[in-house]
Amino acid sequence: MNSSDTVKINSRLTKRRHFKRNTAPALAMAGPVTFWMLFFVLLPLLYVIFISFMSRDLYGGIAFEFTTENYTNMLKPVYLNVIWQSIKLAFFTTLICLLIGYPFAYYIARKPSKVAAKLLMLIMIPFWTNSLVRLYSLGLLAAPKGFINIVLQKLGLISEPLQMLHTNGIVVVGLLISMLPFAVLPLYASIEKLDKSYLEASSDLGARPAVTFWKVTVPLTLPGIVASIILVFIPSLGMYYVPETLGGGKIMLIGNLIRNQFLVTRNWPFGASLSILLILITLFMLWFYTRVARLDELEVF
Amino acid sequence: MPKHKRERKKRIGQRIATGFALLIYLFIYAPIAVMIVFSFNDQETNYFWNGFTLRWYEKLFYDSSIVEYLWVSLIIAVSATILSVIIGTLGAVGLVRFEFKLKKLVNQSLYIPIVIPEIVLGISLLILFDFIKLPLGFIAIILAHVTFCVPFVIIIMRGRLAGLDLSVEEASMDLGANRMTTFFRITLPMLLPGIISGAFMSFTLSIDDVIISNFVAGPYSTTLPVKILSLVKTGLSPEVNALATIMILVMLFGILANSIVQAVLRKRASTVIKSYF
Amino acid sequence: GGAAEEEATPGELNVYMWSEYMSESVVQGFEEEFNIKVNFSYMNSSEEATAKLTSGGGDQYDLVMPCDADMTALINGGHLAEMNLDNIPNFANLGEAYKYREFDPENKYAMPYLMNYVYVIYNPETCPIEITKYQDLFSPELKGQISSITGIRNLFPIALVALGYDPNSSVESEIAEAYEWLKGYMANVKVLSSDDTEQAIVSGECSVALVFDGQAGRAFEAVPGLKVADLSDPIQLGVDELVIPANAKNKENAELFLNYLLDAEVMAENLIANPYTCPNVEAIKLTEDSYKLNPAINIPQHMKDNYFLQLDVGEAATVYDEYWTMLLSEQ
Amino acid sequence: MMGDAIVTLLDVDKFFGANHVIKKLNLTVQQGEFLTLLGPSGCGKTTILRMIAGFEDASAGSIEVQGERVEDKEAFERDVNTVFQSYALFPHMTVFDNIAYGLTVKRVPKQEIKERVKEMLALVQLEGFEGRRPDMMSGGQKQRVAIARALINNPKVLLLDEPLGALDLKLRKQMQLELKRLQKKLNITFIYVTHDQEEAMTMSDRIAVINNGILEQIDTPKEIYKHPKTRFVADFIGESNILEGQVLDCQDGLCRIQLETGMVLLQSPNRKPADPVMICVRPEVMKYERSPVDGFSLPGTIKDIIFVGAQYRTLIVLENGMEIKVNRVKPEKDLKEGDSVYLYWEPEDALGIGDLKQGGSVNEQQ
Amino acid sequence: MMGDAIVTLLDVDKFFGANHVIKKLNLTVQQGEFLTLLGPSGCGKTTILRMIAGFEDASAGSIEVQGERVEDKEAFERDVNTVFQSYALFPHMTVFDNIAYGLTVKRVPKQEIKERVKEMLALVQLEGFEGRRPDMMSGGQKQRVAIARALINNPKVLLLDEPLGALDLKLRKQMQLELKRLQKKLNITFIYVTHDQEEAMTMSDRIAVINNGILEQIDTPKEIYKHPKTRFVADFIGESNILEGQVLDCQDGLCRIQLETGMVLLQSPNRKPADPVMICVRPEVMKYERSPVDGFSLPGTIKDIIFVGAQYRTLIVLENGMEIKVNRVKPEKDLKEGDSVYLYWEPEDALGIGDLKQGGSVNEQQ
Ligand SMILES: Nc1ncnc2c1ncn2[C@@H]1O[C@H](COP(=O)(O)OP(=O)(O)OP(=O)(O)O)[C@@H](O)[C@H]1O
Ligand SMILES: Nc1ncnc2c1ncn2[C@@H]1O[C@H](COP(=O)(O)OP(=O)(O)OP(=O)(O)O)[C@@H](O)[C@H]1O
Ligand SMILES: [Mg+2]
Ligand SMILES: [Mg+2]
Repeated sequence: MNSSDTVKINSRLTKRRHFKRNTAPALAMAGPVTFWMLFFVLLPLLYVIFISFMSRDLYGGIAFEFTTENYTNMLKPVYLNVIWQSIKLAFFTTLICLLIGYPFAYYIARKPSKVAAKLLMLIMIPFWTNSLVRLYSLGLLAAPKGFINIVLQKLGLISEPLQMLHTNGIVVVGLLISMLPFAVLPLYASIEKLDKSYLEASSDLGARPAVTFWKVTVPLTLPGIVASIILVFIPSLGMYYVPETLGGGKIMLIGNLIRNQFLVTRNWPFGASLSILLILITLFMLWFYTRVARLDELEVF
Repeated sequence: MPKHKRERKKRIGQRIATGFALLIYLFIYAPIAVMIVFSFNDQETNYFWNGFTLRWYEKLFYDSSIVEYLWVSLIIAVSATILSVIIGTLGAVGLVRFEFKLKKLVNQSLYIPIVIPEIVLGISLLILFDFIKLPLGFIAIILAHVTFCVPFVIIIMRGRLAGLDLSVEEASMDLGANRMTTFFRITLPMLLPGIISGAFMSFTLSIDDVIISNFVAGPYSTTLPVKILSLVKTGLSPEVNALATIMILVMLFGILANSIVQAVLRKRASTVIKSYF
Repeated sequence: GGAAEEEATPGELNVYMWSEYMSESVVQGFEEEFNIKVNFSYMNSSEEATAKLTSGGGDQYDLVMPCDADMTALINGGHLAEMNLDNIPNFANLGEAYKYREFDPENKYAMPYLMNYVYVIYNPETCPIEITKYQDLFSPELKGQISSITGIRNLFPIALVALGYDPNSSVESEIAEAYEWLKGYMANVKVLSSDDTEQAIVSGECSVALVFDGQAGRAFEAVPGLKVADLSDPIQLGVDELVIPANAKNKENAELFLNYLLDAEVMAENLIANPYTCPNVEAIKLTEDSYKLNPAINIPQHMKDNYFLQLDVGEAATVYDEYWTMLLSEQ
Repeated sequence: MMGDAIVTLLDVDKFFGANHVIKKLNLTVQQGEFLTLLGPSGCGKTTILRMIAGFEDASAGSIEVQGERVEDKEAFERDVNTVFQSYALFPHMTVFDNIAYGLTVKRVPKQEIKERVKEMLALVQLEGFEGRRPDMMSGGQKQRVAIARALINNPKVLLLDEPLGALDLKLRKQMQLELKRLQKKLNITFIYVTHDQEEAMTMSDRIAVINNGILEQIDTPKEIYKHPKTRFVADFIGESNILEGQVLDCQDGLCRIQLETGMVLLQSPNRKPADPVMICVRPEVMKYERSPVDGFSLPGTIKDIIFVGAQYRTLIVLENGMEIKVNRVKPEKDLKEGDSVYLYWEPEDALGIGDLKQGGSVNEQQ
Repeated sequence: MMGDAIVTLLDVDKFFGANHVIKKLNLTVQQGEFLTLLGPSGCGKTTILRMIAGFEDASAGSIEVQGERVEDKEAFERDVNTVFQSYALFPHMTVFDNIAYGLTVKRVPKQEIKERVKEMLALVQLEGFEGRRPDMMSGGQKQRVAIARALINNPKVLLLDEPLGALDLKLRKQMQLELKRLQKKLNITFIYVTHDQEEAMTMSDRIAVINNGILEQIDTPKEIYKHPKTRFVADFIGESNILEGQVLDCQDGLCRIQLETGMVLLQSPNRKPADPVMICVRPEVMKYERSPVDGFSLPGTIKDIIFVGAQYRTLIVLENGMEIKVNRVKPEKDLKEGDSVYLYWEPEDALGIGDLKQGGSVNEQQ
C-alpha cells in the first residue's frame, strides 16, 4: 500500500469518525423532529400558502388563479380590528395565567418530586374530560339558578340572583381554567431546576424576598416564563370558544373569523391568508420579544 | 405555636401558599364537580338540578360502543403522548445541541401547529393524508396529534434545558458511556420534570382534541370527545356529563392501578428509583 | 344477488352523522333485515362534514349528513355520488315540497332526513310585549332580553325577510341594510349561541329566544309555560340531508338504507325517539299524538307553510362574511 | 481590638434525618475576632456556618448573632455575609453585577458602587473581568469573585467557607494578607473554614478544632499547636509523631516515660507514676544521630528520604515497626536508606497530650 | 517504569473568543508518568486537561492520546478518565451508582462492581455512604466520590483537576499516598493539577509550570526547585527571596554579585562581568547573625516574627526597603522586632535564575 492510499484511507476514516461524532447523533436527535416538521407541518403549510394566493370560486371551491387580493383584503379596518381584539385578549389571558400560574408552579416545584408530580397530575386531571363540557358546567355553576346563586340566596347574602354568566368575570375564569396548565407546566419544569443556593446567596447579601424574586428567581426561571408565555399567548390568539360560550357569544376573534372562512363562507383562500397572517404575527412577536427582551441567549427559541 | 419570628413568618407564608394553591384547585375542580353532579340530573337537558337519577349511566351501560370510544381515545392519547415525548425530547436536545442547516426553519415551524387554527391544521393534514394515500382513521389521528403535541413538548423541554448544567454529560462520556447511554442514564433523568410536563401536556391535548381528530378520523375511530361534542349539538343532556365523568374515572382508575403496580415493583427492586408516580 | 350470498359476506355501511339523531331500533331493524352492519361515526357540525367531504375525506363513508345550505357547494364541487332513485321507491313518501328542490332539480344527490324551523319562543310571564313579526324584536323593552341563535346564514336571511327582501339576496345594498337591522337587533340580544340557545330562556335570564325547533322542544319540556310566537313573517327551514360521497364504497347499501329509512312505518318509529319536523308526510300520518301535539312541532300551519330555505348565495357569501365580521367585532 | 460576643452557639445539635451531624456545640465568637474552624472533611464545618447564617435551623440549642436569635431574623436582615464553599455565583449576572449585588439591593448610588467594585476587583486581582459571566471563568477566578461579593458589603460578621482553597500558593498568601488587613481595618468578625493549616495558624486569633461534630479544642493557634488537649488535635494539627507509654517518675517537671522501645524524657507538669501518657513530637524537632546520645535515644532504621520542596522528610522505622517522620531543611549528606540511627529530642520540645497549658485561661468547652 | 509518549500536545493554541488562553503549548507525557501542572489561577490548567480529555477542541495544533488524535475519537472511546474540578457528580444517583457508573456502562458483572466499589469506598474513606445523594454530602466527601468514580476504571490516563483541594491535611496526605501507590501499581499515567506545592513535589515525576498559557518550565521537582529557569518559576515554586544585581567577577564557579545593598556570593557557572543576574534564596536557607560575618552579609532590620505552625517566619527589611523572608523551626530566643541583623547564605544555597542545570537532559520546551 503506498502512502497516498494510506492518506485516503485516513481521511475516509476521519470523515467517518467525524460523521460518527457529530452527524450521527445530530441525525438521531434532531432528525425525527426535523422530518416531522418538514413533512407534517411545512408541507401542508405550503399548500395553505399556495391557496392563500388563489381565489374563491362561485360555490366556495378554490379557483386556481393567482391573486394577492386576499392579503390586501385583510387590511380593511374590520379585519384589523378583529386582529387587534384577538391580540388584546391573548395578552390579557397570558397576563393572568402568568400572574396566577407562576406562584402556583413555584409552590409545586418546591415540593419533593413525588408530591410535585401528584400535584401536577391533580391540575391535569380535569383537563382529561372534554373542555366544552367543562365550560358548560362552569356556565351551569354560575347560572342565575346555579349552585353559587342558590347558596348565596339561601345564606341570605343576596335577594336577586347575581348576574355572573355572560359577564367578563366568568370569561376570565374560563380562560384561566382553560389555559392554566399551559402556563404551569413549562414554569414547573423550569422552576424545578432552580438551585436553592442562589436564593440563599441573595438573601445573604441583604436582598429582601421581593428583590431576590426579581433579581434572581425571575431571571433564572426566565426560560420557563418565556415558554409559558409562548404556550399561553399563541393558542390564545386563536381561541374564541371561551368568550363565545361563557361571554354571550357576541364576539369576533381571528379564530372564529378563520373558522368562518373555512366552514361557513367557504372562502378558503381568504381563510388561508388569514392563517398565514396569524403565523406571521406570531413569528414577528417572537422575534420582537427576543430582540427587545434580549432573550437570544436563552436557547429557548 | 411556633416560638420564633422567622418560623412564624415561614408558617404564615406556607399557609398563604397552601391556601392559594387550594383556591386554584377549587377553581379548576368546581366545574368538574358540577359536571359530575349534573350527570345524575333527572332532566332531558341540563338546565338546573331536577332530581337524582342513574338512568344516564344505565343508558351508557347498555351502549357497548362507549367502551370502544374510550379505548380508541385512550390508545390514541397514549400513543400520541409516547411518540411526542420521544420525538420532542430528542428534538429539544438536538435542537439545542447541534447546528444544522434546517435548524432555524424547524425552530420556527414549531410555532405553526400551535398558532394555526385547528380547522386549518385539520383540513391541511386531511389533504396531505389524502395525497399520500394514508387511510384515514386510527394511525392518521395519532400522526395528527403528534404533529401538534411535539411543539408543546419541545417548548417545555427547552425551558427546562436552558441553563441546565449538563457538564455531567461530559463526565458520563469520560467514564466510557457512549452518547446513547449518556442520554438515557444522565440527560434523561435530569430532564425528567420537563418530560413529565410535556407528557401531561401531550396527553391533555390529545385526549381533548375534537376538531383535528374529526377531520382525519375514519369509520372505526370515533374518539370519546368527538362523540361528546356530537351529543352536545343535540342537547346538553346529562348523558354527556355521565360520559365525561366515566372518562375521567377510567383515567383515574388507570393512574391508581399504575401506581399500585409501580409500588409493588418498587418493593421488589432493591435499588431506589426516583419515581414520579 | 340473492339472500344467500348476502348471508355469506355480511355487508357494511358507514354513516357519518349526528349522534343521537337516529333511533337505535330502526338501525337494528335494518341490520337484521339486510344483514348489513351499520357503523356510525359522529360529526360535530354540518360545515365540518362538508369541509371534510370537499377535502377528500369522504371516501370513508357511504352516507353523510350535511344540511341543505351546503348542498350546492357539494354538488357543484363534484363531491357527491348520484343516487339511483329506482333503488329508493320509498322516495314517494316525501312531501312534494321536499323533492326536486332548486339545488338538486333531479333529486340525484340529496335525500332529506329531518328538518328544523327557526322561530321565536317567549316566556309569557316575563316577556313585556307581544311578538308577531321580526320587527317586534327591535322593541326597546326587550333590551338584553333576547337569546338568539347565531351564524351568518341564520341571522342575515331573517333580517332580510324582516326588511321584505329575498332571504337569499345577493344584492349588496340589501345585505348592508340587513346588517344595519341586525345591529339594532344585537342591541337587544344578550346571548348569542348556536348549541344551547334555549338555556338562557329556561334559566330565566332572557324572556325571548330565537331558536331551532329542536331547542324549543327541549325548552318546553323544562319550562312548560313557554310559548311559540305566532309570526306573520316567513320562518327559516333547515333540512338535514343524507348524501352519498362520490367515492363511497357501499353505494348500494346506502341506497338500501335510504329506502329503508324512507319507509313510512320505519320513519314513524324513528320520530318517537327523535321528535323533529319531518319531510316524510306518509310517516307523519302514522305518528302518535305525543308527536303530533308536541308544542315545538305543532306550530300554526300558516307558519309551517310560510317558510324559506337557505340557498347558496354564490359570490355574495364574502359580502355577507364581511358584514357579519363587522357586526360581531363591533360588539 | 475584640469586644463582646457577637456570635454565640449554645448546646447546638443538628440532625440531618437520623444523621447526628453537630453534637452539643458551644461556641462564642467575639466581636472583631478571627476564628477558624478546622476539622476533617465532613466534620460539620459548613453546617455550622450555614446555621449561623440562618440557612439551616439547629435541631436543638440556640444560636445568637448580635444578641438576636437567628430564628428571629431573616438572613437578609442580618449584617452577616457568606463566602460559600460552592461559590453560588449568580450565573445570569456578570462579575460586576455579582460583586455589586449587595450594594445594589441596598440602593447605594451607582457611582459609589462602581468605585467599590473596582476596588474589590483590584483586591482579588480580577481587573478586566467585569463583563465576564461565571461560566467563562476558571475555578480560582470564581472563588475570588465569591470573596469580593461578600467582602464588598463590609458586614459585621463574615463567614468564609474554604475561601482560598482553589488559589495557588502565591495568590493565596497575598489574599491572606489582604483579608487579614481588611478584617483588622474594618473590625469584621471572621468565621473561617480552611484546610490549610498554615493559613489557620497565621491568620486566626483562635482556632476551633472540630471532630465529627464535636468541638475538641478551641484556643490560640500557638496553644493548639503546642498544647493539644486531645490526641485527635495533636494528630490533626500539624504533622506529628505520637508515642504511647507509661510514666516512670517525675521530678521538677521532667518525666521519664517508658515506651515499648525504650525510655524517653518529657517536660511536663507532674504526673503520677504508671499513668499512661501520649507524647507528641513534631517532625521538625525530632533529632537523630548515628550513635546513641546522652539522656535517651530510640534506635531505628532509615526507611526513606523524600524531597518535599522546602524540606527533606526522613522516615525512620522504630524497632516495633512504628514509623517516625523527621523533617530537615537539608538532608544529612552521609545518611542513606537502611542506615541505623538513634532518635531523640529535647525534652521541652515534646508535648504531653492533655497537659494543661501554663496559665491557661477558661475556654468555652463544656 | 515509563515507556513511550502517551499524550502529546503539539503547538497547541486555544482561544475562547478573542481570549488567547493557551499559547503554542508543546508537551509530551510518557506512559506511566506522573505529571503535575502547576500555575497561577486562570493560567489554563483546566483548559489543557479538557483539551486532552476531548471536551474542548484546540484552536490550533494537535493533541494525540495513545497515538490517536483526540478529534478522531469520542471521549467514551478513549481510556482516559477525569476527576473534574467541579466534581460533576451525577445528582440523581447515589454514591454507589456514581462510583459504579463506569463499570456499569461497561457491563461488568454486578457482583464484581459491588466489590470494586466497596474497595474504592474504603480507599476514599467513605464506607457507609453508598446510599447518599451528592446533595447530602460535604464538599470534601463529594470530591472523594469524584476521585473514586474516576479511579475505579483503571484508565490508561487519569486527569486530575485539583483532586484533593477540599480535603484536610491529614486525609490529603493519606490520599496522596494511595494515589501514588495505585498509579505505580497499575502503571496509570497521571496528569495532575494542584495548588499544593508539597503535593506536587512529593508525588510528581515531572512538573510543568504554566504561566498565562505559556509553558515556563518542565522538569523534575528537584530541578524545578533548585534550578528554576525563569524568575516566574523561582518566584512561583516554593517561597523565595529574589535579589537582582550585576556580576562583578567569577572564579571557579563562584561569582561575586553587586546588589543595591551590598556584595554577595553565588555559586554559578561562569558569567560575564556586568551581566545582570537574579539570585533566588529560599527562606529556609537564608541565614542571619547579629554581627557581620566573614565573606559577605547584608544589613537589615527585623520587622516581624510570625508563628506559622511548623516554623517561625522572620521578616527582615533590607536597607533599600526590600523584605526578606527567613524560616526557622524555632525562633532565636534573643531576637525581637526592631533588632538589626546581618543576612548571608552559603553560596551553594543561592540559585542563579536561568542557570543551566548540571548535566541537564533535553526537555520538551520549544
Ligand atoms: N468558556 C470560557 N470563555 C472564556 N474564557 C474562558 C472560558 N473558560 C475559561 N476561560 C478563561 O481561560 C483562562 C484559563 O482557564 P482555566 O480554567 O484553564 O484556568 P485554570 O488554570 O484551571 O485556573 P484555576 O486554577 O483557577 O482553576 C482563564 O483566564 C479563564 O477566565
Ligand atoms: N443535606 C444533608 N443531608 C444529610 N446529611 C448531610 C447533609 N448535608 C451534609 N450532611 C452531612 O453532614 C456532615 C457535615 O457536613 P458539612 O458539609 O458540614 O461538612 P464539612 O465539615 O463542611 O466538610 P468539608 O470539609 O468536606 O466541606 C457530613 O457528614 C455530611 O455528609
Ligand atoms: Mg464544607
Ligand atoms: Mg481550573
